[in-house]
Amino acid sequence: MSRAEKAGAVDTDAYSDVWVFVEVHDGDVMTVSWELLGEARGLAEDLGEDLVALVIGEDVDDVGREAVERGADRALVADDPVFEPYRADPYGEQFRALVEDRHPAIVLIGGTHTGRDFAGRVAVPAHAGLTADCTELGVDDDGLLEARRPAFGGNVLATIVCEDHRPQMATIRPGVFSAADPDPDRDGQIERVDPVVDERDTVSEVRERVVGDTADITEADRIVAVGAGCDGDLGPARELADALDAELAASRKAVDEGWVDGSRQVGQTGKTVRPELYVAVGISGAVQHVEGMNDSDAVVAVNDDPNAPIFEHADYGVVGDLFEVCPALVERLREDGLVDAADAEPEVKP
Amino acid sequence: MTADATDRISLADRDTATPDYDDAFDAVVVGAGLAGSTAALTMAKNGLDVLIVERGRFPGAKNVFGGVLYTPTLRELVDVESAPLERYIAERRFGMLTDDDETAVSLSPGEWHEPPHNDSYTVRRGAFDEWLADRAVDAGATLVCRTTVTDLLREGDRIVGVETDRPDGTVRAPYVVLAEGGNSLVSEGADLKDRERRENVAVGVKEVLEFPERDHAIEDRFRVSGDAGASYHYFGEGAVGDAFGGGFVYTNEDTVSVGLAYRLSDAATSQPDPEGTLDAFKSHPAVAPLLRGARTVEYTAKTIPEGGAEAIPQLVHDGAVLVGDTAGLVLNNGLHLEGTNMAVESGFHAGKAVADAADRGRTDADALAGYREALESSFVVRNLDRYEWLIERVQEDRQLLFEELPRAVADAGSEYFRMDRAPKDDHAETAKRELLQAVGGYTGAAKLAVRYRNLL
Amino acid sequence: MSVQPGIPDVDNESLEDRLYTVKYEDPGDSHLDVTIPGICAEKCHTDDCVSVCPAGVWRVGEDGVPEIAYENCLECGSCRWACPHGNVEWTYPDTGAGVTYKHG
Amino acid sequence: MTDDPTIVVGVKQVPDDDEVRIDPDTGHLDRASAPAVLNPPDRDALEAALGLRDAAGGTVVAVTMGPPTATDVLEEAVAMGCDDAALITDRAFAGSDTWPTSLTLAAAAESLGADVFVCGEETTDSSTGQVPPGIAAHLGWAQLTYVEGLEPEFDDDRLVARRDVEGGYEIVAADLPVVVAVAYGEFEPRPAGLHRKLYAETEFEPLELSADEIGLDDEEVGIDASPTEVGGMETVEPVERERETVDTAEELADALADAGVVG
Repeated sequence: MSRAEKAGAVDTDAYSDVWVFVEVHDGDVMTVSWELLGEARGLAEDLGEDLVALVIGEDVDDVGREAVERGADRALVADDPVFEPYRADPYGEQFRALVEDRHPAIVLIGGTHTGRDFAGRVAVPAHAGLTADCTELGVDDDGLLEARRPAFGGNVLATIVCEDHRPQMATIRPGVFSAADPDPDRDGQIERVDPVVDERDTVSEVRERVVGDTADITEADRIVAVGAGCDGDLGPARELADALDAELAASRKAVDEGWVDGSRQVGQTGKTVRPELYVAVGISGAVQHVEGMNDSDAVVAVNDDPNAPIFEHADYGVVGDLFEVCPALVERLREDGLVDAADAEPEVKP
Repeated sequence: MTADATDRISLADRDTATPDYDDAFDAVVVGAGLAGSTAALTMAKNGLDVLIVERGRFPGAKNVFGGVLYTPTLRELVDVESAPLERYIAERRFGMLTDDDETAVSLSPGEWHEPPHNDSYTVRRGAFDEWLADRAVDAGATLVCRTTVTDLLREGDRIVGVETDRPDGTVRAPYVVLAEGGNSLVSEGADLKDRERRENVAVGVKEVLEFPERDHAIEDRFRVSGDAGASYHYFGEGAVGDAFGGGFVYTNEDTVSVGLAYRLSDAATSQPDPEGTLDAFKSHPAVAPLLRGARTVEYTAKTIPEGGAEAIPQLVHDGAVLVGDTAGLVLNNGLHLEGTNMAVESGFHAGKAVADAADRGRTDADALAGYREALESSFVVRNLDRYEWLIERVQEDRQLLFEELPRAVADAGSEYFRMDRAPKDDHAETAKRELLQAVGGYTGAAKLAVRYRNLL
Repeated sequence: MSVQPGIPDVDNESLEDRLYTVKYEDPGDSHLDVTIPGICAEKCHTDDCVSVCPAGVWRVGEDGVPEIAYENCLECGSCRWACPHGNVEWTYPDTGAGVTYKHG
Repeated sequence: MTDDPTIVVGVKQVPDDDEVRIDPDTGHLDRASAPAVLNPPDRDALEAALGLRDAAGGTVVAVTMGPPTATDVLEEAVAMGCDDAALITDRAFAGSDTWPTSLTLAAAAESLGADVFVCGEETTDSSTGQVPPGIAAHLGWAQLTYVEGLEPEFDDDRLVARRDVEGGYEIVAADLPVVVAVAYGEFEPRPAGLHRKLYAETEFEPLELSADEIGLDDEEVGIDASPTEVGGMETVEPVERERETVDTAEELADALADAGVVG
């Protein structure tokens, strides 16, 4: 790979169109990709340019079609066994070839583990500007992408711009935007592009992939999130989640400890959620966590430490032991008929 | 991006293997508190290679004290004025508290406003101990932190090094200075001293308070200005209930240290728990006005060896010496509460003795005996001896001294100054009767005067 | 004459708030223990470890054996001396863990 | 066949999280006040690298990009067991965003003859997680991110990792040379040995490398090679909350019912 040209600046006029990377594993599309298409539809209109869905995978033609139904003007589809399951180097090569050939102005990628793994890799060869974990996107008067992300900690939003490098890239946290419903009447061109890599060039091999619970907490109306305070015992939080017909979520500490899967993590390095009711159980309320749940309508906090910062971000706070408060709450909710009876089928199986 | 082979940087010729530090140091000092750093500084100044092993993240991280540092010896070893000091003590005040009265005596000698300010300063241990340890490092000592000494290495009964809680964690050295503070697990574990009886140990609890909404709260409430500060001591029932101990309030630069210390034997039996006792003391009518509107910055606790002269362990062993609180060198006779000057003095003498022994290439206890002799002729042991009798006697008379006398003095005081239409003779007579009753008449008073004649 | 009481009330903070003011690094497991639980259960009726501790670390369990909230420990060592049966195993938290005082 | 692999570990000096205070009037994190420490996720990276050496031999070298004061983190890395360490320091690096940063670390890895480059998945002060894939891209190497466990197969020039992915995990075998980003909290960092810590803190001198010495020109690094810039900062008003505390679960249930949130 040749040394990048000196400062990597390009003639920005030669770049146009807004691309969204559609992340698909084994035919399942990550909802964040549809959320980005929903948001990018507006950006493309502001710029007067096309919205293009970039689909890389195996047997993904129908994904291309759905991308169009969900707002894309065109879909570029690279369909080959080498792309399933996801690996950084083949995807990186394919993306580099397409960028060199098609010169996209903006590329938006969902901030999942795969998305981050991919974005960091592909931004380099194109000497692109990449901003991570964005929570707001905009376009300024001269058509520059404004990628806004929370500056670590505190309540400050930094606007990052990329003036003379292309493409302008950003990873966006899942759950920040909302997906457009598919509209079957929309039509657009599905263009098959040839893969530029094959298995011989790859430098890694996925020997095993075990993916079970892919619950999507970003869509849930009610969430019970559990943190370090449960000390590994998810019982009370699960019972409360069942009673409230809520999704189980977790703080980073609970995920790091291995009690709950990473896909249920709320916060800066996890997901952003916007439920009607968010119950934080045994969560201290670190800034990085609050960032991911602060858009909830009603927030309840249960913690035995009156000093826990979470109480400042809660509408209703109970200072007490979660092993007592949660069961008591479940019982009271059932008594007052505020939730279904006890025998409701618990759907929560993390 | 390919750097061709010629640019390859070779590390082969760099020697970064771990050296063996066994016997690379003349002495290992256990603990970077006041005694430890002073001993290390003294030995380093005498050309010895010294290793200080500190268990805290930095020197002072694990150290707590009442609040006043006495620096007569330190002044001869380092430039005290450039140390991080909070305030010098310009007023010493002694308050005798019943449950709701106070009778106090205050001293504010003008000379205390001039350097060396009677060598009395309030300091933050987190800052001061780190500064002092740096002086020892400047003089050539080596400091390693976050490392806890867990045992001593022995050959026969000679001590030849220490063991720590780290992998590959033993290091040999001809001399070990045990400066581990009052909670002396290593010295006890190595049978260099017995575990103190709980009657000889005090539990101390303390808060550092700030006044968020009031600037100049300290200057206004303690009537000090500039760098001047105050040291208030309290004893009697209103301070620590019926325990044997006392309370204190010291002024730091913009915070106040408030706390108390009393015997563990009392804490275990009669007294409410230390935190409850602190709350009661802070709410005493004479103390509360000093602390209103304050917010807690730090809550700490400590144990203080108060066995006095008879509880001093064997100071010198083959290859090892005990200094500071580890050697029980704390004087507390109610009026004087001194440990810092004793710690520094003992560190100084121990350092010198090790240096002398090293010159003669000997590590046996006799070669180090100079340390004990120097300490016995210094103020350290002489002060402890002087007040040895007092501590026993005060223990025996504690009912009188801590409950009856403070009450009698307070009642006598309010009687003597009562404003009513009765003549002064009656008031004086009643006041005198209050006092005499408490001390058992003139004969009782005479006996007391003889019993405590050595106090003055 | 103001209505203010002559003696201001000092609002002492709870033990929890007080312990919250001290920087703490969890060593992972307890540095405190009892040597022989049986002694606490059968022999000890005074619970001196509980009454002397300034930080509420020692709480007597139903079975008479103390529960030790080691994360509250201020490393003063009172329990070690106070226990009439010498039944307290006291070690320092290793490699610098435990409390770190700024004022001290 | 890689028998004596060179494992380079990227570490960084960051402000200490617990000591960072919120500046009361601006609401920003007042980073200047906090002391500088080793980026906590880097301890997992050091443990992963030292674990590889325990299993398959080789040399472990720590590198950091920063000013001379960053030597402290190299001392901590050497104390933990690294064989050597290099400080990549040059005024030209000032203002680098993730693009030139990953280029610089890639150049350092190449110059030191690395077979494996290990680092933490992110740093606590910028937490973008983009640098490790960037390094792999600059070098054209394989990459393994969000790694929870490593298994060397150096006889076949391969490194096998267990990766944390949404909803589960993957076992991925990557050809050497490879960049590894380890997940935070998945490794048990070993305590430094006493003699090694003494050596690291009192005698060890890191190798100092300038941009030129690792084969980079000044224009390739620093602010003028950084595609992104901070356009502006704005304070976001915190979401207003009731902050009502209730004593019992029963009261909570009633409050939620009254607010129509349940029932």
